[in-house]
Amino acid sequence: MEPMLEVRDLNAFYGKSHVLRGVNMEIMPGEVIALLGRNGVGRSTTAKAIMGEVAPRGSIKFKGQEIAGLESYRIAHLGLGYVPENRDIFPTMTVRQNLVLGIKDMKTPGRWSIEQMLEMFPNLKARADNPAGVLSGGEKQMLTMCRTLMGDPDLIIIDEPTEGLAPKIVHQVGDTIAEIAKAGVAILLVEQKLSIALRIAARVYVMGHGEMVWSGTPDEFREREDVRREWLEV
Amino acid sequence: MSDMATENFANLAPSNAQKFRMRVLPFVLFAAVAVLIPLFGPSRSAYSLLNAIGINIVFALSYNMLLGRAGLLSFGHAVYFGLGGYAALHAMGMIENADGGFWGSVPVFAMPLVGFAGGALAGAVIGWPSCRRAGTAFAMISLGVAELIAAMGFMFGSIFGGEEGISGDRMNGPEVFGLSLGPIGEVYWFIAFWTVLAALLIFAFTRTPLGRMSEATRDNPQRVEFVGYDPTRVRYLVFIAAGGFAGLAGGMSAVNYEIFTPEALSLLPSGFVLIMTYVGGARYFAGPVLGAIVLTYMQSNLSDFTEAWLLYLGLLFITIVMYAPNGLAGIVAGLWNGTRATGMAYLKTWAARVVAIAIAMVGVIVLVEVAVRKSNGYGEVFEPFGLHLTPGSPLTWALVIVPLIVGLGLLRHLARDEQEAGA
Amino acid sequence: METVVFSLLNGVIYGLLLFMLSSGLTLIFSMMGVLNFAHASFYMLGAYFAYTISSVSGFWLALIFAPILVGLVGAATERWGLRKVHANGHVAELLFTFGLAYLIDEVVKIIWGRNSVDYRVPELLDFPLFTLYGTQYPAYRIFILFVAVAMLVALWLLLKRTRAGLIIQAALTHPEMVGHLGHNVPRIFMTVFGVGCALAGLAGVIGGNYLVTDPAMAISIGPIVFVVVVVGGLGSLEGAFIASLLLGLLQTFAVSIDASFADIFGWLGLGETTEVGRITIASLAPMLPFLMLVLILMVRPRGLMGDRDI
Amino acid sequence: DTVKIGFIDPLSGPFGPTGDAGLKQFNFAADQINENGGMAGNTVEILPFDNKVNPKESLVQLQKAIDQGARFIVQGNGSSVASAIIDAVNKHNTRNPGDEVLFLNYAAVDPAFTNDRCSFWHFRFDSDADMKMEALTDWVTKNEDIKKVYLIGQDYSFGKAVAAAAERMLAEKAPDVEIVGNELHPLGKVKDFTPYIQKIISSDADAVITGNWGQDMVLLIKAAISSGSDVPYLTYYGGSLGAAVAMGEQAVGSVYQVSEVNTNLPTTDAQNALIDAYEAKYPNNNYYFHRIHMLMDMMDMAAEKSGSTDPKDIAMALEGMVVDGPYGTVTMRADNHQILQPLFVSVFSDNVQRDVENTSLGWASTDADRIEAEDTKTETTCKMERP
Amino acid sequence: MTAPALKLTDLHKSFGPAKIIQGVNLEIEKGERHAIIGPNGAGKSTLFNLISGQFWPTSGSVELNGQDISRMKPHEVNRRGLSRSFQVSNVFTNMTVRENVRCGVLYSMGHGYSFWRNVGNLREVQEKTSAILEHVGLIDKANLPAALLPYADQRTLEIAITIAGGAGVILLDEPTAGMSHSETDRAVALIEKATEGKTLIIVEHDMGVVFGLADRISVLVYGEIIATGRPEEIRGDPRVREAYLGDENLEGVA
Ligand SMILES: Nc1ncnc2c1ncn2[C@@H]1O[C@H](COP(=O)(O)OP(=O)(O)OP(=O)(O)O)[C@@H](O)[C@H]1O
Ligand SMILES: Nc1ncnc2c1ncn2[C@@H]1O[C@H](COP(=O)(O)OP(=O)(O)OP(=O)(O)O)[C@@H](O)[C@H]1O
Ligand SMILES: CC(C)C[C@H](N)C(=O)O
Ligand SMILES: [Mg+2]
Ligand SMILES: [Mg+2]
Repeated sequence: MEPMLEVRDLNAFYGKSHVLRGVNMEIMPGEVIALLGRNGVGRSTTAKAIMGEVAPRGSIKFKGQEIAGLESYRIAHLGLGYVPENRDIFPTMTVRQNLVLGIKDMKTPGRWSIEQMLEMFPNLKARADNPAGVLSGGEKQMLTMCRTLMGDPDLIIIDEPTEGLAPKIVHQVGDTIAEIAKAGVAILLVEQKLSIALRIAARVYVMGHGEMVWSGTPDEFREREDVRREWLEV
Repeated sequence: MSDMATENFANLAPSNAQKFRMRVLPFVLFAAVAVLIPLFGPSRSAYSLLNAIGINIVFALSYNMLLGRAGLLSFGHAVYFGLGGYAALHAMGMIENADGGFWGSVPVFAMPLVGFAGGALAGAVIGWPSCRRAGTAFAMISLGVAELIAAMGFMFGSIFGGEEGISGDRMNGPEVFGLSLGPIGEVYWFIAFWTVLAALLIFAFTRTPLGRMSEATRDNPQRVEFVGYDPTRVRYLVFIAAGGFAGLAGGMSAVNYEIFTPEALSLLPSGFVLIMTYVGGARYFAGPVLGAIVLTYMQSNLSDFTEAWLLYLGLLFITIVMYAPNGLAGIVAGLWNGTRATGMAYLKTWAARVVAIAIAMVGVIVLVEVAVRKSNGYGEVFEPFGLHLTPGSPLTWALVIVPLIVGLGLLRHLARDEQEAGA
Repeated sequence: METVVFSLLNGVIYGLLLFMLSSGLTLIFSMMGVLNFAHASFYMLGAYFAYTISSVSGFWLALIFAPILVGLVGAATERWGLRKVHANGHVAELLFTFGLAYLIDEVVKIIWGRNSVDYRVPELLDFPLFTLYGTQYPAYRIFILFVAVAMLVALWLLLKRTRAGLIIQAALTHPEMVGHLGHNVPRIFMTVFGVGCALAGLAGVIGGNYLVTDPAMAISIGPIVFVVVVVGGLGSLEGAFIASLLLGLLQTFAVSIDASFADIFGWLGLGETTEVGRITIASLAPMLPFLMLVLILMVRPRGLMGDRDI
Repeated sequence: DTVKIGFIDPLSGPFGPTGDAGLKQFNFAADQINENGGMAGNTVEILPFDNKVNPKESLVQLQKAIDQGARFIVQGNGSSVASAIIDAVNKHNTRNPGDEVLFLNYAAVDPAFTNDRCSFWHFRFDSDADMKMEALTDWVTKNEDIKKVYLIGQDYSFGKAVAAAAERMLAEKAPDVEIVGNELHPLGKVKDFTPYIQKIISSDADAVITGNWGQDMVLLIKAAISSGSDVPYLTYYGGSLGAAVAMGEQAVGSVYQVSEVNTNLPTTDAQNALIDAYEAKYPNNNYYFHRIHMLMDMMDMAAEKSGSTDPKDIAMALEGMVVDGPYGTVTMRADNHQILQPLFVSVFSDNVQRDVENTSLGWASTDADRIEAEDTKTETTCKMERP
Repeated sequence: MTAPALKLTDLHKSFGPAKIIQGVNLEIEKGERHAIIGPNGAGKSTLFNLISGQFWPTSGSVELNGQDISRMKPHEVNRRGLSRSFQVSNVFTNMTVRENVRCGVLYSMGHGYSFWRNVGNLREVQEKTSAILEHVGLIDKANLPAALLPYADQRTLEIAITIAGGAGVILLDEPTAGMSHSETDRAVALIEKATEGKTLIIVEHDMGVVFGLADRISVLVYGEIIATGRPEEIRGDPRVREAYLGDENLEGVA
């Protein structure tokens, strides 16, 4: 089977500092991948480079089409969704308006409708007409994911969804992601918290110093104390 | 990567020699140049230009205390220049009419100090409400205040003199350094003295605790509060100082031109000082000096060569904003660092770029000059190097289009090369 | 009485003209965060384009095409200029438009000369509509009224009722996120800027012959437009509308009031003979807008109707 | 050799057209002198400098003009500017003996310049504001049905001088005439005069007196016409470029102007030829600044008379000079350097030989509207100090 | 008995209709290390803002060493000996590390707004700055522009600036947010060292840090403190588990 996303020799820079140094990875349709690594190894940058927020060098193929260098809205139109690190909800707009903005094209409705979405997440339904700025951290996280789903993506890149969340809410968010995966959407999950990553992912990539240093299934990963010690702990 | 950065900066702590080179030497050179100029026997018009440059250097440096250092974008800095100038002119009036007494013993040479007091006082009054806010709000308040004061200038005749303005005479009172201040050559010494002194003082200001905190306030006002400073107070004090130095420049101008009109308070000169400072490079201390020299020259001499000098000025400004946000000083510094780091190769691409820009400029200049002459309707024809360029002739259009295409094409090519080569 | 009626009428017309100008700026300011210093220059371009077009083919074609042309110039400005500086922040954008204002002024002087051009009210509208207290009221002013109101309604619908409005507003604070959701933000920005400029152009078409079409028209009205936008409140169309009318009325009434400070503050002992006493209310008119600007910024930085500080 | 004359006046902005018209007239006059063998054998060259009607800018330009070798400065637009130039020229001449500069003023008519502030280095070739106001107030006095007069002008020394003269002279000559309004507006900044016209209409004035010029004149008249204000407008500068177009048919018979010339006055053939030549060369302008020709001619004569083009010699020669001009005798007073020339009150009319601004309308006057040069003479407080 | 280092009395804060802080009472003794935990949006950062003068309370009072500071501006509070750090790094990015710390030192050494002295010549200021840099382990990077610091070092610098002024009461808002396990350990060691003898109040989501560092813990939920006590008490408190910790035990962190 063709991979849905295929990254080959991806490089990226911030000014003069070389952050990604030849990243390779692939994701199959419907697959859930976890991307692990220490702080600052370039996981978020990988996500940003794929999404066109950081200028990439190298090849990024999505559904067989080269997307490196495309504007981000074009990438989105091809079916790539992105939930960035900082969530970026539109705080002054209502929850519903936020969801409306997730729709790329009013004429061709996607798999999910706003109403369905709200059914799926009763927390959001209760606050549908509140400004999104007042939501709690966990709810904001749910809203961003729903908003991305409104665009009917085939692959979502989610960056650190549980960062800064209270332990209890971390759990909720994990469930949400699992739910989305069940609907057949492929997911690239950038995560620090192993318990969640290993629970949902089908495969794990470990990143170090701007490149991939290990990949395998969660079970294989649990065996590899050495990988864990070398690349995830200092 | 971070390790590399650390290495690069590890020996950043400036040595004493470096400190001398960076902080003392430029001033010594600056003063030396100022002293040497008269040896070349400048003409009267050269002196008028030099005097105007000196005034503008101080004015722009004072503006940069706000824009570059404190991060305050003001559209009304001429207010302090103007009020300082008016204060000085009124003082000159007192000196003229004094027989003995206090004013009888005040030399006109000291007028910049009166200007400083006037500008600082105005800064203290106006800064009080406006410094409570930074950013766009500050910019808008400064614009409103400038318009307000300029309008008032036309209302209070006894202070501002209405349309006529206020005139004075610099040849009164005691002489200092044996300067009668009559001939323009003597005024030059006066201007040079105050320019160098003010530049030194403004530089010294950047090294004081207040000067440092003003930069900190620009970068992060919130944090400043949590290390015990009141950002409003910091801004306010810097504002007063900047107003004072602007007033000092106004005092210099009062002695040089012996007249001030309410227009001097208005938006136009405020805009001009903004352009001078920005074009020169607000990030660098020497930027405004450079900007003042180049722009004053353009203003007084380029305007003799071409009526469209303001158009060129606008083009220059926009180009700087778009491609060289650190201004002329930034370009010079970049050239210096680039050459030191990568040697001749850098110099070569740089030279290539200059050539490309020059080629493109030919097209722009021909277009503008031919158009200006046509629009004047005096039937004048643009005749550079004996060419006869009328709006209708194909040669004109060739000279517009070909250089533009070649120049811009070359620039594009260079930009692409650079993108491919560099990181 | 008649003074009141006429000041009211004239003030409203002047206010509407200001509104036409500032609505475009409000649009640009609130959606892109760009304080477009060149906005009044686009107004001037509108007037000059209309002058040229109408001298060839009449006013009505100018009314349509001049704003479109100005809009295209604006869009091009955004595409090849503003977009480049965007990364350097709002101050850089502001300075860019500041320089642009200079440039447009000079180009206008070269193309159309340094002095005013004879751009006139169309003959069809050049008649006194009615006479009141012995004064004629030109029909063209009522025409201005209609155009301004039509513009207000159209803009309001555009802003409040469409998803495009939502996208633009979201793109202001989170442009990258909006891009990731599949919206072409640069094109939206370009359109907004173009439309904003076109609105200024429309104001120019209408104001150019009502007032004067000369190279100074931009700089003389530019600052007042800022006052309107700031006083009205950032991004608030209603605010801009109210502020425009307020300013229009204030300035017109001030001119028509025949009193000096001595008359008003006489009880404080201020005499006709002192300089301050001799200042008339009428002579205060030009500075009123700026007084208002400074006061508003100090007292209520978000303006009359705005929802955020500038 | 060339005699360089620095022309310092607005060439852009709201008063640009006025300055530009002056420059054209100077260039034309200079060409004429050069064709006739020059000024005492020297070619005359006009160096134009744009001052934007700003006194300080004017001084910068003055410095430039002097640096470029101009020893004669001409200026007219704005008494504010003239005041600064007089001052600066005086200072320059004391500081640079032997290198003097002479200021020839062709239109700045604040009476102070030939009274308290008179200077040896300044000559005025236009009748001052008082002299012209005498003519206008006479006209008001003659018209029995004018009982209320409205004064409107620009807020600077000249505008104030006009208002003061009008008040003083009306009080003296026609005590029954009431001044129902005395308004000063900012110089060159008003774009819409409708509110002012509104005030004029509601004041029930029977006539309006204004010293407005340039754009301020054009826009004032434009607003008056569109609001239907049809009382007589007594102006100093109704002939400002652009005003005629703004006035149109509706202003016929109700706008008046006091000046040293209108092109429909009976005059010599030579003068008519001159007017034709001028209007042929500049089809968009009219022969308006007759006094510029007088200025250049008198300067030429002074040069011939003294055989020198030194400013001081020319100044000496100009003092008391009497010339037989195409519209009557013209004298340069020696005691205050003020010209005495015949003045005319003309009315805007549709029955003229020479129209203005291609409108088929123009300025006309009758013999009764002529004031002889001698009659314009006023007392002076000048105490001339000669070098 | 001396006054507590910090005393909050019936503190309320509303933003418009939203009541964020609803009656917080808390006393913190001198030298105590106190942690505040609670779900997202509970109002922890808001509480810090109220204490440090960033916001003014709607009602209630804040006392620092017995003095009411609830209506003071941040800089006034700071001068009275209370200093805070930020949840999101908030340093002077254009300045070098040394200059950053120096900004923190200047005021406390009496050089307020002076403009007649060269900072370079202020001996004691330089010495104090170096001492602090040494203390937090940034001395090697002293001349590096702060923007170029790695993330963990930026957080360290954040703490360095906070302690530079020598304040007796230190507020740290999620100092280890975004740090990995080992970085967190180092940060905790640093915090312990740097706040020796001072009063420390810390907001954290990392339970390892909280339970390792704190003498006492308060749990803030919906703007109210539902429990205060020693770490063991809090860990066992069913209400805290319900509102904050959730069913899962302490999270394994990579
Ligand atoms: N905008 C930026 N400018 C300069 N350097 C940056 C920028 N963003 C990130 N970096 C640097 O690039 C490197 C990789 O950053 P990235 O955000 O991809 O890391 P990460 O693996 O996602 O870590 P984290 O756990 O902190 O999210 C880090 O060293 C970081 O300091
Ligand atoms: N200026 C403000 N205006 C309106 N609401 C605000 C404001 N500041 C904070 N809030 C609201 O107050 C609540 C508490 O915010 P706060 O930042 O104190 O939470 P927190 O406990 O620090 O959460 P976290 O753990 O996510 O940092 C949130 O719901 C937030 O939306
Ligand atoms: C050109 C003139 C209209 C100038 C005017 N008379 C003045 O004295 O100011
Ligand atoms: Mg990350
Ligand atoms: Mg918080």
